[in-house]
Amino acid sequence: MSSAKNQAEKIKEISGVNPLKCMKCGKCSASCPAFNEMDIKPHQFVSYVQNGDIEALANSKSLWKCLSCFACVERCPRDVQPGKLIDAARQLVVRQKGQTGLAPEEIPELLDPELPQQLLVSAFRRYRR
Amino acid sequence: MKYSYYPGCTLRTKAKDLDAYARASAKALGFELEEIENWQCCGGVYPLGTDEIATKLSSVRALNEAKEKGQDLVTLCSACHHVIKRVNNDMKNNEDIRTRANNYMQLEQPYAGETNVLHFLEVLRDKVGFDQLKEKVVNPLTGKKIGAYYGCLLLRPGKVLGFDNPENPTIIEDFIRAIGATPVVYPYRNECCGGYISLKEKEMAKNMCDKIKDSAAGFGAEMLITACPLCMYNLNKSSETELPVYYFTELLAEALGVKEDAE
Amino acid sequence: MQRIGVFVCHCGSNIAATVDVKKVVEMVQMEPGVVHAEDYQYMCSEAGQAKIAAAIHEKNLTGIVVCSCSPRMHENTFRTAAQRAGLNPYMVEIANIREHCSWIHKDMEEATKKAVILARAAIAKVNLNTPLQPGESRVTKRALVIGGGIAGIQTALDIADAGYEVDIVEKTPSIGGRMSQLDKTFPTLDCSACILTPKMVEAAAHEKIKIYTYSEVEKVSGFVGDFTVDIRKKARSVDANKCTGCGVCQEKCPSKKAPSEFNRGLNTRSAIYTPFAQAIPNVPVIDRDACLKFKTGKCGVCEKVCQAGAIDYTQQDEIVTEKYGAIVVATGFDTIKLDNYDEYAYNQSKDVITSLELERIMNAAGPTKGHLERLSDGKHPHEMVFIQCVGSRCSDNRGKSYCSKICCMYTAKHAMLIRDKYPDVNVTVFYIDVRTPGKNFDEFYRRAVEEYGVNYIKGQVGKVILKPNGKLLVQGSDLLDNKQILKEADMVVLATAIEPEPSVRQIATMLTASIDTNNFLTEAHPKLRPVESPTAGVFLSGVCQGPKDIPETVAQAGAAAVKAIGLLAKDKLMTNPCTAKADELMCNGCSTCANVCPYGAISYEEKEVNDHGIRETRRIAVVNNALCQGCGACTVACPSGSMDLQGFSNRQIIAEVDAICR
Amino acid sequence: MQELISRAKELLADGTVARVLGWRAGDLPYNPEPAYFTTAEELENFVYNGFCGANLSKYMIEASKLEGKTMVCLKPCDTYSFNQLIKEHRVDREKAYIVGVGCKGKLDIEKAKKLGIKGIESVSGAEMTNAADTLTFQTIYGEKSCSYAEAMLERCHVCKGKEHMVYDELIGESKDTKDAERFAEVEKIEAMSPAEKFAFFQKELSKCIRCNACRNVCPACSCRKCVFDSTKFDSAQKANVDSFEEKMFHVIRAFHVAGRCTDCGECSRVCPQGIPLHLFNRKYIKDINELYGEYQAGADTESRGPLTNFTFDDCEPSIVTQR
Amino acid sequence: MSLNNEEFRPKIVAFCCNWCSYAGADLAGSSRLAYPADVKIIRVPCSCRVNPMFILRAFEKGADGVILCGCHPGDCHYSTGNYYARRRMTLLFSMLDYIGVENGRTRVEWVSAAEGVKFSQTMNEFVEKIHSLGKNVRLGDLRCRN
Repeated sequence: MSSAKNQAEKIKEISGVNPLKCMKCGKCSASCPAFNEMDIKPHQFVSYVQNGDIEALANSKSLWKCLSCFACVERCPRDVQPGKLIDAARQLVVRQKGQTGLAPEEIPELLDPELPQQLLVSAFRRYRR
Repeated sequence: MKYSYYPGCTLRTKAKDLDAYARASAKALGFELEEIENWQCCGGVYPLGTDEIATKLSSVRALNEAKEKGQDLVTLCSACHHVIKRVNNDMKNNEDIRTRANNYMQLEQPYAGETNVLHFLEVLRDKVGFDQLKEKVVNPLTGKKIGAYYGCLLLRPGKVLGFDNPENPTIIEDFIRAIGATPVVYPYRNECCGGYISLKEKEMAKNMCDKIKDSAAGFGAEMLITACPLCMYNLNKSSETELPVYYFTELLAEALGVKEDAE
Repeated sequence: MQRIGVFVCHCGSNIAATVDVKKVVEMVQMEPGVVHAEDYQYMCSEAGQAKIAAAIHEKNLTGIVVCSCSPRMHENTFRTAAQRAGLNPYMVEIANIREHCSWIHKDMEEATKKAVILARAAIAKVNLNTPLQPGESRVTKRALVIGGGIAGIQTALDIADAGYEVDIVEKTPSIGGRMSQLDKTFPTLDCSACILTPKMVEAAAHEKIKIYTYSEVEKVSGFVGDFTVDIRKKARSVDANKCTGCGVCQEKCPSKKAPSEFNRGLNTRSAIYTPFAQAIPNVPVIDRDACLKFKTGKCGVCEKVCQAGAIDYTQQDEIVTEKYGAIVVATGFDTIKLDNYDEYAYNQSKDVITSLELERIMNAAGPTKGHLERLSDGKHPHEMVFIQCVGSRCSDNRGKSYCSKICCMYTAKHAMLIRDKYPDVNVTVFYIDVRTPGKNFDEFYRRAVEEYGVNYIKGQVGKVILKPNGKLLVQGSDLLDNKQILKEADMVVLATAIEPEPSVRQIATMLTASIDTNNFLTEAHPKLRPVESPTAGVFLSGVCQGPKDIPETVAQAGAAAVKAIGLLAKDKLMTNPCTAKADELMCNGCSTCANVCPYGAISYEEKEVNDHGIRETRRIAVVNNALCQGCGACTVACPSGSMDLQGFSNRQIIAEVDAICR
Repeated sequence: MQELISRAKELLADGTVARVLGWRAGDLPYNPEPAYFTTAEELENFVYNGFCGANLSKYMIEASKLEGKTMVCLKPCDTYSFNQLIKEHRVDREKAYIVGVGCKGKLDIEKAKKLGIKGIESVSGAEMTNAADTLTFQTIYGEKSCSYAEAMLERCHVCKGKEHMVYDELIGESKDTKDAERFAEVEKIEAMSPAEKFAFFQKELSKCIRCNACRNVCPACSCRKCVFDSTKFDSAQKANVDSFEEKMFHVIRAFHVAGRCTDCGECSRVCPQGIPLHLFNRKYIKDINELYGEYQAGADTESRGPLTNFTFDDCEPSIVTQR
Repeated sequence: MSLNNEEFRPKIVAFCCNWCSYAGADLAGSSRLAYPADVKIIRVPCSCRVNPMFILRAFEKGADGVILCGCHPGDCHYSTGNYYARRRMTLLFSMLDYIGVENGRTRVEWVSAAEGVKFSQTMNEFVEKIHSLGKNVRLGDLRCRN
């Protein structure tokens, strides 16, 4: 099995999502509030995993734009839940050492005094291992 | 009536108000929030990966403590609520996660999702009852037009959280009515505020919050209320639209006439 | 000892590709009783049947095992073949080595082994088979059609034209069904009422057809050829014999606030009402929940104004009991409730409507007199958005997993009609796939695009957002352009999934007709017996069996009628000889069996028996073969094992168990 | 006892009954046996005491076929069996003159023997008139004694009550002797691990010699021909080929009487190997009570038995794995 | 895949009612929904035709698992048959559990004529369960294996 295929399998395993259930209706992309910021769109995530094109996915900006708002999860008529795939791809990246969407040195300049703990905690969970 | 209570990190720091008003209101309504001991941060976001256990354990600890006390577990922050309810759901329905978490925790009695997780709003709706609440109101906020801002975490995924209709919720509107004010229904009330993305993507968060506030104001809201410190932060910080945002507990305390007690 | 012949079918490659049929033939020859075994390409073919007949004659066979497809498919074929060759048909058993073996296994060795075991079980059973003789039962020459929509009307007309009595039971006050609510029909755009009302009139006038409207089936007993049905005629509060249908009562009725069912609740009707102008019968009913007379005791206006003296507030529900030989279910459909789809804002905005509601709006007799207008403010819309697949093709438990089949076509119809009548209205359709199989269907859809300029966008809608100015913002995908679209609209029309009329579940239970997880009635065979229910004597017409458009419904209605006629044309039916039978020497007369018999087929007789020299009078169970349907409940309830089921006897089943576990 | 005998004589004399079904003394002081009496002389041998455990209702199946009425002596628990037989049309109520006899618990000589009382020559304290709580045995080793309750049959410790369900007249006082939980033994087994359960029943049932005493005595096992003797199930009585058959026999026997068994305990009483066969029946009774509502077979003659009845929302068989 | 003699291949008897479950099995077949060949189906008119004797007989003769499939409650072709079957099997299974037979070896499942997928899934699950329980030692123990 090629490593891309392995990674695709890993994504399916982490997410618990079966991309074959997708009927390509686009409701996820129609629901996504971050759609315009994404280079790979939510409905395309499914195809990328199906096709095993994990490299492109891992390098996609979209990983760091997804808000985990679960709108796509809620509305997906086929229970594919693209949000879970995106998160799994993000996991795949952050679990590799040194790969992260947020470097510690970036943080101080992002902080502001009113910023709630919750924001930092969440961002850390999302961006880093 | 006593409930186990999980405040969460932000309610200890930036969102002390949310917590203080809730406690004061609870007292006025005749129930008690008993903070569980040694709670740990829930992590802020629910770990979607089915293979992750470590990140779910803090929730399991809190859940198990409530179980041992035989109490329902009440949360206030939307994020904590989301995380803990979903972990609880996993412990109930996902055999793999349950086994692995229990193996790790080595509890006397394995935990299998027995605890009932309630958001403070659910306590008001399902335990106290909005009719009862209405009777206890001493300062009805008559004439105030308030938009409920739900955000995402309280509602979705609807099948797991079972909090309210995820696309057309009514719980906060009913709450607003109970405290004597007028709810303003607007379509963006369950759209995302940007969440943690505001740390790095200010512009994105701004766009989203503008949409929310513009929509609410357009339908005549004079203020918004929320249950989430992060939503509060984003709505206040990221948008330029003038529309005050309050924690729902603040208005509750005010209506019950216990706002001073909390301060 | 039986002389058994085993016939192994290749079924082309369906069996032979996975099961080594030669090996099966070789193995079964070692089984006790087997004196002949052969294989053939297609056992069910004439040549195959001839081989069976030849072997019966040549080898003097007393029993037959055919290893082939499911007995539900060809058991009858082979039984008939055996009978023609002089063998009792009940000496034939089938080993199902296709559906239960070759089609589900890949490994040849494994499948072959299993096929041999299944054959052995059948052989073991045949060894214990005894010739059975079917009895006879009579056929009541009258049919019942449940549902008075186009399916029920067509079925009734066809049966009646063949000369048989038919009763239609319709639960609403008029026949006509969903079709009467439609404005135009695809792909010819003829007016629905114009083609339906003549049929309604014809049915009402037909001397062989009796119509029970405002009535429901309450109880069904009996079996094929001899059903007994209780029909509840709900109290109309109007004497149908006196009423002249002048309509004055409806005009004068002071209570006009009840939502009109016919107009999908978009406007109101009076408490005394006929659902629509062409209603048949043209006799109003009083909605007792809305009527002031019934609610407060005061009023009585209708009684005063009725010249014919037809109003009768004291009328009671009436139960009519009738006998029928055949029953056709034609209960139709409804659109699903949209409570699970609030992202489309159906419950939040009056300007978001279902397609069926649009039919009413477009109809001259509808709530807007046929003018296209927003229900919120009565304004003429300029931008209309249609959303396809709302609740259809959803496997997430919110909606229906199936395709509702008719929506692509009616949406094209709506789009076309609107563009034709109101060229100033822009029409956008969000679709996932456009499905138009059918004669002139795709051409119809293309006309909508090419001639009428309807804007089709491939992509589902995520949310319909209300704007403070009363407009709607449709947030959808354009998958071909890889864009998220925000489309402002004045009205949004949802192509809402259809589901079987919910009351069909009760009806199916009464008829013991099987029903699938979506509440569609199951057909006896999905391809070969599509209009018959697996329950003998029960036939299926229209959408109760699966989504269909009007031409398909009418075709199926005719087919169901033919099947019913075929049954009614018989004077006698052969009954299933696989009935229960008590061994009188073993029977305790304890009544346990009678307690569990669903058909009341068991009675008791004081009978003199000779039990190994002891003569005494005993209470003995006696099975009425005409009533017994052969379920076998009594056989297990019987503590002594006296009660046994012919064709599925204890020893036969045990022989099968032994053969499988060997 | 004397009252019973004189009443029996009266009934015979005035022609009310043609015969009397009761007990007569056996060859040992503690084994009276069921017997018919047709004359006053024969009735001199009639006995009724604490050892008259036998349930006479089953004899009424045959007695119902005889000419004239039979006076039958039924203890309170026997009347449940009689009712059940009426329900199943196996006995004719019109052919029976039921004398409900008093009962203060019946005795199990094996229990006395287990207490070390052997070589018994005579017993006192078992008479119905004797109010004593003590049984005194004259044995070849001298006088021995034990309390009445100590020597009582298992079934009497879970007595269903002192009321007769059906009778024409009552003679003698009855006592409710219940001092144990009816389902305690069943619960004990239910609490065992599968391996322990298996070992328990394996050990008990391996004692079975297929003498059919349990079947012969059981008032519910009254089939004209037992399935285990018929060819209908290919299970005709033959020498025990394997130990599976015992288990099958007892499980199926219990299943066949499930919902009909009154829990009279005769099966255990007569088992020469001392197998606690009532544990099978009582398990079914316990399940029926828990899953389908309390049901006592023989409490009436009309109600539907639990296995010829159902409700739409009965539990699914998977409940077995969930309990 | 070739058959390995070492491999445990359970013997499984499935009683299926003619109207729903047998048709469901047919549908599983025509939909090519695979399940292990260890399952052998016996057709009965109704789930209420299945005598506990048949089930014990199967175990006696070496079956490792017995499953009974019928119409869903309420949908019985004979109206009430499966209700009786449900009570009978509940009591029988409880008894088998009581005498120490692993309760996973018996199962009842309601499968309609339209539920080919469920039929196949059920059989896959059941075979897997029997695999996890292994050879029917306990009931096997009851048999004489001189």
